[in-house]
Amino acid sequence: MRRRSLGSLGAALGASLLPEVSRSHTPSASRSDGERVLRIVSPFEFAGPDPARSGSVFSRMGIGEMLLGADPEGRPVPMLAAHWSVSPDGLLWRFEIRSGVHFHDDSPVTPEAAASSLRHARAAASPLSRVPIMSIDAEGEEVLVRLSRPFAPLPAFLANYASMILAPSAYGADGRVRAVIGTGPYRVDRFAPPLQLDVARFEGWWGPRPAVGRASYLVVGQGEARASMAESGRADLTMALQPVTVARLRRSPRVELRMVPVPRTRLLKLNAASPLFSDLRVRKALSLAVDREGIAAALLRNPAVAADQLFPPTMPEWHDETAAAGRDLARARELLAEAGWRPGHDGILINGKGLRFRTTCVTFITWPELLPIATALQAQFREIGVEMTVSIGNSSDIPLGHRDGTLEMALLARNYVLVPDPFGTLVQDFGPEGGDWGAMGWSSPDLDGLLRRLAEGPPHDEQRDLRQRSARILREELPVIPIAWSELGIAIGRDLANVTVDPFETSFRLHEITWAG
Amino acid sequence: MDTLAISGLRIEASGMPLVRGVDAVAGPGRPLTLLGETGSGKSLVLGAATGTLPPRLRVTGRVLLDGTDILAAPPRARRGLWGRRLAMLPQEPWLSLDPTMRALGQVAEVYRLIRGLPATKSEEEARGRLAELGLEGAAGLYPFQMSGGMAQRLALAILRASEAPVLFADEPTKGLDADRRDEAGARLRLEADRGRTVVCVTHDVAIARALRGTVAVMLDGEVVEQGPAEAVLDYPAHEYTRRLLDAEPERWPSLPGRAAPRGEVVVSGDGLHRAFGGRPVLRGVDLSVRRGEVVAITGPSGCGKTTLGDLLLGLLAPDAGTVRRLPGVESWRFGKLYQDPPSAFVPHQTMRQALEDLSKRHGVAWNVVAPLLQRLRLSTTLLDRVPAALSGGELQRFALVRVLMLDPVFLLADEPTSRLDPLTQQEVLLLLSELAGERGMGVLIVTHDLELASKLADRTIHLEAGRFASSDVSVSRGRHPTLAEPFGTLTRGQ
Amino acid sequence: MDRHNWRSLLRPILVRLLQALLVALIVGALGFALMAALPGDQAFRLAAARYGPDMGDATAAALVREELGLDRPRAVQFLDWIGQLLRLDLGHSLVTGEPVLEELRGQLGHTLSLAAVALPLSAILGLPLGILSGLHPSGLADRVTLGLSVLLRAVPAYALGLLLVAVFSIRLGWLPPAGFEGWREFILPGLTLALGLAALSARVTRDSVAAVSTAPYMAFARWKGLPERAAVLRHGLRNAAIPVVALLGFQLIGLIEGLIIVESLFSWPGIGHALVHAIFARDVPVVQGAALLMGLLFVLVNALVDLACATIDPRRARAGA
Amino acid sequence: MSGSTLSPGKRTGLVLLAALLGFAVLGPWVVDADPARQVLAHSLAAPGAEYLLGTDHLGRSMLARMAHATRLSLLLAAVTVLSAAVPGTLLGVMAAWRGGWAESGLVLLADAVLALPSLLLVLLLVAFAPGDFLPLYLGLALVGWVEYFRVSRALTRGILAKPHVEAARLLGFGRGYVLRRLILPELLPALSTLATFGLGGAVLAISTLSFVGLGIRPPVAELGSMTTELLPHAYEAPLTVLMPAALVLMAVLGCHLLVGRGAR
Repeated sequence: MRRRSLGSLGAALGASLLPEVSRSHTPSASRSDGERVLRIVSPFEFAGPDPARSGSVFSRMGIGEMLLGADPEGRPVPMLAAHWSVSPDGLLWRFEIRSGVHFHDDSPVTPEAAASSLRHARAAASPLSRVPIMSIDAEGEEVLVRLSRPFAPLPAFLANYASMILAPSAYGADGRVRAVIGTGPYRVDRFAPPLQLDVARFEGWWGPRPAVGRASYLVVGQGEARASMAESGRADLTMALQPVTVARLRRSPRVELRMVPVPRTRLLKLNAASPLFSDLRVRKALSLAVDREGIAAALLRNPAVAADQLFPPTMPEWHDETAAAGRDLARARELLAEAGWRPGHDGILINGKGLRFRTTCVTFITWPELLPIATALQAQFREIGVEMTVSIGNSSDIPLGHRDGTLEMALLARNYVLVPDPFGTLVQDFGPEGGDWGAMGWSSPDLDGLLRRLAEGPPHDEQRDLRQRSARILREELPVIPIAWSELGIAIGRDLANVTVDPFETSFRLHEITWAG
Repeated sequence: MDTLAISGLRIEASGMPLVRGVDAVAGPGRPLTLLGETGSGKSLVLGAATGTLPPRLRVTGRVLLDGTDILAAPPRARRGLWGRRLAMLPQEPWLSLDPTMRALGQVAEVYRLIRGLPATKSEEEARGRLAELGLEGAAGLYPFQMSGGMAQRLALAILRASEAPVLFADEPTKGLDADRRDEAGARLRLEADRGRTVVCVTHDVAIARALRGTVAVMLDGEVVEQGPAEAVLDYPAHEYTRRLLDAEPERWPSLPGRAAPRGEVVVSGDGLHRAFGGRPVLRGVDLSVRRGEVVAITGPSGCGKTTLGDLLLGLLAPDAGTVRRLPGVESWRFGKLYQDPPSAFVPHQTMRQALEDLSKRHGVAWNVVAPLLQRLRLSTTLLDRVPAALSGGELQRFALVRVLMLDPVFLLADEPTSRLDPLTQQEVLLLLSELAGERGMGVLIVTHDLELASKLADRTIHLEAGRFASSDVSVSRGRHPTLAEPFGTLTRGQ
Repeated sequence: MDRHNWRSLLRPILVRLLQALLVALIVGALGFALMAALPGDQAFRLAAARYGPDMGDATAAALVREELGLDRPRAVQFLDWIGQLLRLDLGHSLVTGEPVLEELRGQLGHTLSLAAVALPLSAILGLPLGILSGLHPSGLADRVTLGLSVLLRAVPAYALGLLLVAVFSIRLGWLPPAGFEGWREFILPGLTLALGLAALSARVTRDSVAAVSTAPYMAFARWKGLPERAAVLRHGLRNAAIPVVALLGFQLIGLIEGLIIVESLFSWPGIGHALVHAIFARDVPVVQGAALLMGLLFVLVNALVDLACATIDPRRARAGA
Repeated sequence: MSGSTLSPGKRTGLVLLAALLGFAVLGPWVVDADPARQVLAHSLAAPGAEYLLGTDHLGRSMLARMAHATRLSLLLAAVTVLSAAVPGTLLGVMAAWRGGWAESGLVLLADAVLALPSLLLVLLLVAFAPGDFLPLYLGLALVGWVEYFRVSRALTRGILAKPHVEAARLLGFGRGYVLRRLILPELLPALSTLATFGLGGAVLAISTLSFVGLGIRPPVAELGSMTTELLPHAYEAPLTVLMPAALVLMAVLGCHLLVGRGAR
């Protein structure tokens, strides 16, 4: 063993001195087998083969599939499970596995294999681990999921990428995932984390044969470089275009641009337990002080993404139609005065106890727009006498600060459809104890009641009403202050046809795409 | 017929004449020596003759090589003569040899590239040349592995390979130990005897003597005296030539009878041993120096003379044996003079700063300094110069001033004049000897030059391989020449 | 004599070995400092790096903490690492779970292949210009080269890279601005690295050539009667090469520094890119492994440069004796 | 060397640096505008009557920001250079003087620091307090001292081997005198060359760090962070990126020209 590791260091050094001449394909050319490669460029890196970590990429590239999918409204649709049912008490779910489905290693998809994958997912840091599951078993042609209490949104959690079903051979003896052996229309051809992934059509897929035979996923971090890849025709599908590059790409004859609203909301997380933010009037004042239109127009290049509430109009069930109040500094100052905050000699607010309104806002650079937004907020809050320092950190500083109570304010972007039903995120973020990425020091028994009822799986009309009422509570109580919604900017090469965009970002839908002409 | 004839040579730099009306000739077996001190213009004449002067200098007159005026020739044509008609033995040959090429290759390439011989033949010839000069064992050595004398012989071997009839030599003794100087002169003479036309530029009378042929003595850009070596060197007509010749140690008049040294012993060493890196340098040496006594140590390079001096000063610790110094005397009253005067001074410090710092450090009043400067004939205007703006002689005298300020009891002079022109050397050494008597300090002078040692010292100690070889007592007699003569005017800043 | 020769050969090797050991120790200590002193919680950082911001919450952090045993005393973790290192095992990446050695192997290959493009490119760009300016100091070529190299050294590497992308990918559309598969992809990152290095090597070459061409041994070579060409080829080049080769060792520092920036800029999956990510993620084994490998690589190349210098310059070879 | 003997290159360098220094010292006072004031509606305005040099993406006056940024960048660079040069030089002199184990140890340490990517060291230090000045220049100093150490050690060794040092000791001067009058003055030219290069290098290094995402926290204006902050807008408003980049270039170019003949 020891000798082996010694040798392997030598081998590693030796091998790397002679850089591997890989089975490389030049980006514009087709491969030796004549099959044209569809080139996808995206900013999102991926790590190892574990779906809990990198599953989003495997799912988007059509490598792995889950038991269920979601329709554009977020409702569950069959995928590897052809049918499903739930017992009247809501505690036992049965998923019937589609017959005749094979993994990429040609082994059949059995209920036991699916159950095993789900058990792995449950043990990992995945949305499924937050579901009150007692056991996952295989029985006949079905996977049985037993819950400790009713949990109606379970199908949405099973549609999350971390709940991907992989072949038994994908797992090593230690339970780690060794390879991505899924069931999707494409299988892994070349796995080169963190930046490149090539896939080839899986001829044994259960659906109709896809038109595109090969595709590659290339990570390009720089927004400008991504845009120029699209513009110069070096990418067929370019994801997550930055707002500043969109205008330029619109003029390009090579690509068609699509802006798809996605339920990722940039928001300010506040510590409502701190003496600064415990007063609702203060939170309202801060919200009134934000120039959302200005930020949306200047930094995000679309005034329509100014967010007066958490969910955009594209999610009508969660969107509150009542008109929003715009920026109103006078009203904000009034509210602050009512809450006991008066400007001091330097313009910074002071309250009766001599406390100055100084706070620190934590943000991070994973999303490039957050820092300019924070800088804009800093200046806007300064106008009502709030001094805010911007601290640029790592995204993990936010959950950490939440847990140890040191966090005062954070600017972040939250994806509300990590599982296709926003309920899954809301219940994590705005529960009685708050949530790492949601409320802090704030809870609402009313909202708790609404969410509990939603978990029980009420009839649809009631569901809609519960959702509306939840949205209204969040809008009025402002445990977090929404700033702007998001759009997914995609550049599509003109020689692609039948490209559709999944607002939940679970799939690029490669299997539907055809070459034009 | 003369191979090389210089006539009416004049060199100007922006209207200022540097060399005026030089005429000289040389031919096979009739070498020409241009003898002069630093700044006399002798090197400029050499530059003109070889066509290597910088273009900003204006050259007029004629330099005929085999009847052709090479001053008038275009640079390309002049360059074509190199290695074919003209050869140059450079100053300090160890700097002029390719440091990255073995000796044999440097000789062989002349045969191979200039004379077009095949490779094996070239090597064979090259080995022959090396053997002629006693370098048969050095074919595989790199220049940095050779001594100065070997390097010079290698350079000569290369020049012999080219067989150019005219050989120039620029200060062939510069940087060589004294015991190698005579060898250098003899070798040049040998070249002349082999039928070459040798032109040598030097300040060393001994070379001129060894080379014979014609000697032209230069002073301030002019030839003040010219003629056959025997005539000029034995019956000098010009005052300057005489002084130059008198400055040779063997021609020095004996020193004034100093009172026999009766003072106490200021420093002594008993059974001194010292090794460097496992190699013993001193192996049991005893020595003592009394007040007012001048002791000389001589011996070949590497015999341990310098090490002995450093041991006595406490700059090194002996491996065995003891050094005793006069008790109750502060360490700084044991002084040292260095071989290379500029390096013994802080480069960016003026003399005034250096002396002021010293007077402050030891509380020596400045009015002690002024008479010292006068005694050593140093003008106060020199005080505001940095070392680079002073001549070697001036610096060595300043070095004496700063030692004397501290009322020394002992002075170690480590080859104090080997880098000085002859007249300056004489001046400095005579001063040193006088001061030893006046001040009652013991002087230990380290030198290569036996003649100099016997003239200057009360006692001379010969070291050989770290041991005493012999010791003799000089008999002082006669009168010391008066030093009222303004020698200082003959040395100039460089 | 023989004994001395052995010593002179052994000494530089020993010094380099000692240096390598020290590098390893410092890397270890840095990794330890990273674990012990940096603000933030390693488990949270790792969770964020593994699962992304959306899933990287306290629950995930707790899982990570349990899985990796981050609760153990730091001294124990440090000693563990040293122990592993002694067995030449660099451990597993805390983010991907893959063996660090496996990960670095691929990355090092990418880095070295980029370096293999950049170094010759910088030589092609820098050396002729340097030689040309050195042969005619203060001439037109010298002044233009000086201006260019000062300008290039005044531009940060990332700005240079972006400028190249702007011109060659976006304006002209000739070269891809990202990717790492075909030969075209090598050009821009390679050029970005090479230009910075060439600016330096052109100056060093120039100074060296200028110094050598006025050296007494060049004058003597001409005096021997060697034609200028032969003098330069036989005596000039080798001597002028000595400082240039010695510089190569130092260039490597620049190369490695530049690699980190260039790899980040061009999304090049090399070791510099991995290092930056690992630092942000607090992936200590990868930071330690990458830094160790880069450090050892540096020591190795320096040793090779020493060897090359000794081959060219006999004085260096015998200096130890 | 008196001013009149400066070469044209050095003179240009001096003029560039003087202009930059003037802008840094007087600029913020003359411009008298708040570099943090935003008018989002005027985002990326072109240069004109209202904003002499236009605005950045948040509608802040470029002129005011550049004036403040120049001041901060030069100050930071100077502090960085000083905190690298002083310990580096002292250690170098000490190593050369003491010799033995102290010297070998320091040399090994310096070599090891050289062998590590300096960005790694800086990144680590900066990670302690992102956005603060202190770790930024401490980190750069931690890397930078090696250069001063190596140069001053090599030069000091040379100086100490010279007879004039021995002469001074024999004349009864102490270590303090030797250090003050013999060593430091001779190190000065080389050190000032290094420091001038270092000044340019520090400006570059700080701007590189902002590129990697470890700049200075908003709304502080610093030349490097301004460049990287505005980089995404290079196509819409190239001037906004080019202007601060040109100031960085001026600083580095000025230093290099002042020092003279390029590389060493």
